[in-house]
Amino acid sequence: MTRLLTRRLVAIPVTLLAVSVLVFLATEVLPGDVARTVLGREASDASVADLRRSLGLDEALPVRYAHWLARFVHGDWGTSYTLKVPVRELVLGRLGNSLLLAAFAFLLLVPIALGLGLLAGLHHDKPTDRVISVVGLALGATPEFVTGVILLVVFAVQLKWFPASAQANPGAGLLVRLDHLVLPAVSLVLLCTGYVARHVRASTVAAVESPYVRAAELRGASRSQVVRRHVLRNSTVPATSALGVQAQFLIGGLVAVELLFNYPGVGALLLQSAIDKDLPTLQAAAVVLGLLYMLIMLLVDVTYRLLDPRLRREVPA
Amino acid sequence: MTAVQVRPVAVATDVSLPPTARRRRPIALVVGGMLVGGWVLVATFWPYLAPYDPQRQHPTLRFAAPSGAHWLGTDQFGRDTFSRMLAGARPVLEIAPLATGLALIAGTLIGLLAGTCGRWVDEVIMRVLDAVLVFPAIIASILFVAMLGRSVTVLVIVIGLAFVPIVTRSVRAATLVERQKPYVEAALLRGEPLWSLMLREILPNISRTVLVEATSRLGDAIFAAATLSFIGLGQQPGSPDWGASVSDNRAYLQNAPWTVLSPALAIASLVIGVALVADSLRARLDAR
Amino acid sequence: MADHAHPFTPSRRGFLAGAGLTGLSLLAAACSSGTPPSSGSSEATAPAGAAKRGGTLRVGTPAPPTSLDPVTMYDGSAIGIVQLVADYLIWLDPDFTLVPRLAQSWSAGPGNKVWTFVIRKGVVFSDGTPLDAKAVKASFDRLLDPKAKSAALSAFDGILAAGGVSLRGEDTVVFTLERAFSDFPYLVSAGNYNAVILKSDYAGNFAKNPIGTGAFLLKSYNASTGATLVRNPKHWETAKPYLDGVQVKFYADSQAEQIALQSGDLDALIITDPSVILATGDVVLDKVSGTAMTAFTLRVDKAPFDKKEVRQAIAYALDRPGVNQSIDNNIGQLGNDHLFAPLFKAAPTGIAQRTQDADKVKQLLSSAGVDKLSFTLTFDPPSKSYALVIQDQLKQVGIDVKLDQRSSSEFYGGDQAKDTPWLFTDANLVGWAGRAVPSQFLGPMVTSKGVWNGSKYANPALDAALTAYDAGSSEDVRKKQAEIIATALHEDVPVILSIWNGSVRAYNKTKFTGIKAHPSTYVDFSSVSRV
Amino acid sequence: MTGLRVDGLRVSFDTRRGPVRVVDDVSVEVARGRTLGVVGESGSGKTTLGRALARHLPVNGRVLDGRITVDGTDVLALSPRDLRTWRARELAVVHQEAGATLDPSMRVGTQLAEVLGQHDVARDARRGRVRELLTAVRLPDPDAIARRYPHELSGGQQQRVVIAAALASRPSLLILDEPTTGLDASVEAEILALLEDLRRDLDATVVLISHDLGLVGQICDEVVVLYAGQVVERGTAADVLTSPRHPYTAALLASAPTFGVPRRQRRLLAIPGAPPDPAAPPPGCRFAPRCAFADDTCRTDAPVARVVDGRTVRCHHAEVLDLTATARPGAEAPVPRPGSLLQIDGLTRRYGAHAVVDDISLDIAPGEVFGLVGESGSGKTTLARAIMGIGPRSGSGTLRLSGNVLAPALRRRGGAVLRRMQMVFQQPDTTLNPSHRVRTVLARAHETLHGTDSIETLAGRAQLDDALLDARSTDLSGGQKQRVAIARAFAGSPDLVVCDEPVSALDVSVQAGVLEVLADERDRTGTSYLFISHDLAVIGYLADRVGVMYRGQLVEVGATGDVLSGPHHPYTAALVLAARRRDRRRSATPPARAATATGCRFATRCPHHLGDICAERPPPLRAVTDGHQVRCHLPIDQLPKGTA
Repeated sequence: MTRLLTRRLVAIPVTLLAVSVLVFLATEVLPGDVARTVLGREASDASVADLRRSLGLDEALPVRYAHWLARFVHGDWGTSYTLKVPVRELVLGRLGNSLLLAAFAFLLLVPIALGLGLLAGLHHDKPTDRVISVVGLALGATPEFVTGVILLVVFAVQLKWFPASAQANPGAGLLVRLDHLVLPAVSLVLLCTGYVARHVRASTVAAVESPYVRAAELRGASRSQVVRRHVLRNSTVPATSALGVQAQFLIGGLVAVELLFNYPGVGALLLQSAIDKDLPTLQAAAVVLGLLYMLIMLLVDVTYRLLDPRLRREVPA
Repeated sequence: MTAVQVRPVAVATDVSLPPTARRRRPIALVVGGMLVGGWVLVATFWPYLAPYDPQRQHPTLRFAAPSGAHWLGTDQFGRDTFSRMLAGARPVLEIAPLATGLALIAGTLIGLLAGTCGRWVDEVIMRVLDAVLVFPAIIASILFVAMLGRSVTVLVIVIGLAFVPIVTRSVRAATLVERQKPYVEAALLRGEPLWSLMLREILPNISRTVLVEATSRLGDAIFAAATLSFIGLGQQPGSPDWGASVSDNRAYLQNAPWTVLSPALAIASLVIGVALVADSLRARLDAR
Repeated sequence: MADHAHPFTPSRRGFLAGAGLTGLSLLAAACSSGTPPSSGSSEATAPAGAAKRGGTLRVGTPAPPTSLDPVTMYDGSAIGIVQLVADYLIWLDPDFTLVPRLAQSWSAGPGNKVWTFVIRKGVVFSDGTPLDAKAVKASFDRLLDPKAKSAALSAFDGILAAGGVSLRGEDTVVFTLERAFSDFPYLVSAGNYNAVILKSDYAGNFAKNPIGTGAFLLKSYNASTGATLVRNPKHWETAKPYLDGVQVKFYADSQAEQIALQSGDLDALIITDPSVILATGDVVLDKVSGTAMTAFTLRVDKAPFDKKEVRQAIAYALDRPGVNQSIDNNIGQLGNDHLFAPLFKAAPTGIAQRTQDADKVKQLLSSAGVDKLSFTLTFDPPSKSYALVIQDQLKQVGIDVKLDQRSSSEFYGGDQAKDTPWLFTDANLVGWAGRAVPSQFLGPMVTSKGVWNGSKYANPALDAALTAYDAGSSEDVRKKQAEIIATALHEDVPVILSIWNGSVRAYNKTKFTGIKAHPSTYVDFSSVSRV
Repeated sequence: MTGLRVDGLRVSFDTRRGPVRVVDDVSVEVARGRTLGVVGESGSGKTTLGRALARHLPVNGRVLDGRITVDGTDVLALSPRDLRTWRARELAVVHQEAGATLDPSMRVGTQLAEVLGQHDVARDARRGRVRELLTAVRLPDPDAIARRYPHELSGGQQQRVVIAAALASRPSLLILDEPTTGLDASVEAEILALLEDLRRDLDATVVLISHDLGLVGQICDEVVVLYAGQVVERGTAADVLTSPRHPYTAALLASAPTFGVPRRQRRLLAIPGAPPDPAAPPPGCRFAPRCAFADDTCRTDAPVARVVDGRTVRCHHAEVLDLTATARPGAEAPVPRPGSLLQIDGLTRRYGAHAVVDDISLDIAPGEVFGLVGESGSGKTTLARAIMGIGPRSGSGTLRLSGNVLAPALRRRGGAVLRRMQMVFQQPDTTLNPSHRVRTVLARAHETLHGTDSIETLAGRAQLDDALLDARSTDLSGGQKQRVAIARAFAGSPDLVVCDEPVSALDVSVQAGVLEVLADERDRTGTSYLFISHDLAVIGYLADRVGVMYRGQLVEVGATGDVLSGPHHPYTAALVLAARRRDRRRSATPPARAATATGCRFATRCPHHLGDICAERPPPLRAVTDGHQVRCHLPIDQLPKGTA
């Protein structure tokens, strides 16, 4: 177990370094000029050139990257070229918003997906299973902004049960903020449930038809005893990897929902800073997102190994 | 790729169900097939089906409600929503298969290589894949849009590349299983060249995985194409692309909801159709 | 009066009678209940009598792409927020009349070359320091200093140079110009949006220490979410503002703003895109004609637009009322391919209004020896709707237009002397905010040495006429020069002007009143009050 | 009437090709306390019979008709609730894959406690009862075992836990479905001894299902031989094994190699053809197509089960047939040529720090069959793969082929060297490419190894008729697949073929066929074999010389006859004892000794332990005769000898 941990922990900084280099090169190739974006089209070329010099944009690429990396590692993430605010607060603030939405959606997702998956698995090939599978499949395939739009039409504009924008006024209490997040979270849950439920259903069916369950039946155990003692645990453990994949999507893939519900998340920030070529913000967002993405991947693997005794200790092959 | 995280709708390496003797009733396949078939027909013959020219603007007829003349009303430029919905089928059904094809070919080859060679080749490929998975897809999309301009090719490349890591992972997993088997080792001991091991020995036996990946990624590709145009990285403006239509018209949710609901429901129906077909195919393959 | 606040609290938790509504039936209801927008609702007049004090106005606007810095700001959101906090010497009313603010009075010396301004007494900055001539001089010296990199530098280009501002006593400032410029007061007014008056020691970070003489104080500013403003107790117009404060919320795009307006999340917008925001339910649009426009520029120095007939053909191909209908919700005024908006006093009226004429287009194209005209139109997202209209209208007369949308930073990026797309592509659409005086368009855009001359049009007669127009003091002299310039532009068509955009501001009529549109989308909420 | 009674049982499965009758009119009777052996090859329906007895058929299986009564209870008529109590009280089943019947996510002790719970044993008494059960099945340190998870136990230990579970329910009917298949011979011996004791103190009716006729003969009182779903012969174990009355039973006996009888003495006789397709059984006697004595009556009308000479036989000519003459005379094997084809010295291969193959040196002469025997984990497969240049590369030692050094890694060996060494693998189902036809498999080998003979000749040599060449490799039977694999190996006429357990996954009747092909090829081309197996009878049948491996070391090398008869290494003695299975004395379980790093590796289990010398000092390699060396501290004369 520890060997796996160390190997993966070492891989994270290496990959992040690769990502930051890739982002640096990409922004070099991207069109548009951040100095022009800052000063607007009516500023003279001379002032634009002057600003570019002051931002250090005309230094050689490797030099700029080295400067950025040195400062970044020491916690100085620099100030955003365009918004002139410290990048750290900006990115971490936006990330906080995304995490809140993702966590809220995840908390709704886990019980619903596990419940439906188990239900479908235990009634293998009966009507309940078919309905759950098909509905889960359909919702899982529909883009979140499509379901989002429909939710908006019905619940925000027509019934006015929930606010249309996911962004509460600053300083609002957690409950008010969550109330603003209901619609985006629901559209995310509808999207992710199918995928997780399918995994849980498959492992439930495998458990029900496994030799150890048949042996338990042969020993005279009743169906409910078998389900409670053997099926439950063996079917929910494999769901962790499916939940992990969805968690990664919830963090990084929210751009469409953020745009639709006007929510200042990290996805929208990434899109805007890439378009504006605001390098410090873009670098910070890409690295932070990458780090979070890989940590979740690792967390999923570790929990999977801890929960499943067979993988708990690295049994030599 | 995070942000737009291109989301795997179904993981190919589902725990394959024990082959139950009873066959699944084919409703899902029939319904799915009709949906997909319907849209493919629309995509090919929309010029003859569409009552109006989807680009033709009628300034005096803006936001007309659904009526006899315009079954699904008109949008902000007075263009007929129903014709635009029909015309919108073609770009999606051009991009998704091409992107899936690109992802499949690249993913399968890389997956085979990683699985067959093993050792440092496998390690390097997997590390590169991790980096690609972590690299934000948005930056890649803007990069390609900037370099190649807004077009179908850009979307095909961006979506295709975004799926390569996912396809590679499942192909590599299937290859590793075959690689241990004696028939591959026998070929190795005979001195068969690497490409022959990959293409002649292992590839035919992982075709099930590749086929399942194909159907799952097709659904994802449509999903991703719609999302990319929704956030403004899609094709040139004016294209009747569904994702772009939803994005442009979502302001008129209240007073002209037909302009946004028709493309949205079109996307949903096509993607659901593909998902149903993929699911029944996968079940059939498991049963064999 | 009893506070019978309009019970407009959305019945969020109340279940509808007969709550058996399934999602689908709601969808059906949504489809049929949309009412087509009324084309122009009546002007909301401010209620007579004492306005109600108090209340916080919730305002939506796109997040400014840059920081909040009066000196270098150029986008509508940043300008709007700064105008709530700081003030100008002279304000511009919606019909462009000059309204004295921090300047009590002003007068021009002989030949319109020396201008003296008397500063209003008793005005105090929000941190208590009194306003004096020194602060005014410092504000303008700051704009004229190249290191400040202000956009205002190009507005004063050739008219007022660094060092041209001097003090005379405690409360008088004198501007000595490089050349005669009869419209100079406009250049120090709100018409030149960077020209707000700040303290002499202003060091550049407005978001951190926002000290101004405006109606509100900037309490907090977050680049991602919005800004919170409260009443300025030390405002020199003691009676105003009526509001307790303004809550600014940033929106990703106008579609999100429209949804927020309809669902009651917002009370008003700073910038309103007429092609997206519609007047429905409680949302009304206050309209005013303006001088904002989108210049459809054609490069005259290379094919296919080097021939005048080809340019005229395109001008005749456009259905201008149709353009007005599709992208300006019918509130704009028809343009006649010259830069004198109807709102400008000096606008000539003698030139026949150009209308769509398919035969003339064919005849012009054949005389230019062009049988099938096709070209690429480059633009950035704000001009997307106009590009689509042009493409469709030109297609009706057989002209094929290929659209090439670029991101704004790409469209305006690059070197302005060599390759920036907005000045060097064959055909492009460039949106311009409303200007107070025609010279602000004519000088930079169509004079041979114009700094933003995308069409590369060079006509010495026009250059001379403009100089004369600027220097001219009597109305008939300026009218004659304007006539020459307009006829030349109308004939040569380097820049096609189909409509002059009306300016619109959307607000929710049930909660606040006194919200006015402004030709340059400027913001003055000091006279806004609760209904 | 106590015990088990089955009358006219018919079971069929719904498959895509319609209902298939897998068990067809089986009638059997066993008194309580006696053991019934059910013998049959794969596809004979023996497992289905076992599941039918427990009324636990798979979801698509149905009992058409027949009755099953256990101690008077008609099992098939029980209501679901009564069925559950009957299973809890009266039934116990031990499957082949014991480990799989234990819940992977629960500790072993908790699972046993759950079974006890089924029998209303008070919660606090369960922990003590669990310890008793684990001791009863002779598991050392029961408390430690109870805390472990199933995957942390060895195959043998898992099997014992499942038996403990069976013990706990004190059943009246105990069904054992291939309980020891896949276990090493020595572990199998211990499990069988344990089952023997279990049977006595439970006084239950036991049904043992197996493919191994020898095992059934040794353990069971009565035997039933199943073929294609029908009982072809039923009687006491002694009668059926010594004087079979049905041709199929005789053929089974003739095809199984007996310990110590080399090919020179008696050549095995394979049963031609393959079992019939259960969906379309042939008319008349189902064994007719493969029976040497079949005549027209056999092929037209189905025989009825008749009592002949104290046995029930389903054969028209049971009384008349003389089945003893089926054994074939021996065949003289060519003498290995002098010199060394393959020379291995000081070969070591490691997985991480663990040396799986530890300093092995041996020589294989041209034309010689060198047998390599050892239990699972002894490193014999790693040695084989090391010779071929695949598998782990960390380790030392040199390989020489006809004198010149062989590169340890396959990649660095030239094409010519590859052609001279080929390999045959254990699992028939994965040894051929499932998506290729037989012809393509042979053609590819022919092309890459620059073979000279035509595809047809290659196939013919492996007793494959031409019609099979165009069949898909997946449609072949196990035996046919192995024969194609052999033909493939010989495509480039190699000098050495490494066979890694080539026949251990095959039914006995098919095994003989494959061994014959290997022997014929050796006789024709003079190719040398490195023949790896865990089955001493097979090794004894074919090998000229044999090496015995224990935990990575060669503990004994010598001519096959000398090694098997003795004097031989104590470990070889234990293997021989297990292989002969006749010795009923329970081998005294040696005191558990801690393994030491330096001393003899067999010290922990060796009955002839000499104290510190064995524990501390590594045993020298001593010569019993010039060709026969033993790595043991015991003086030569005290080395154990094989019993007569």
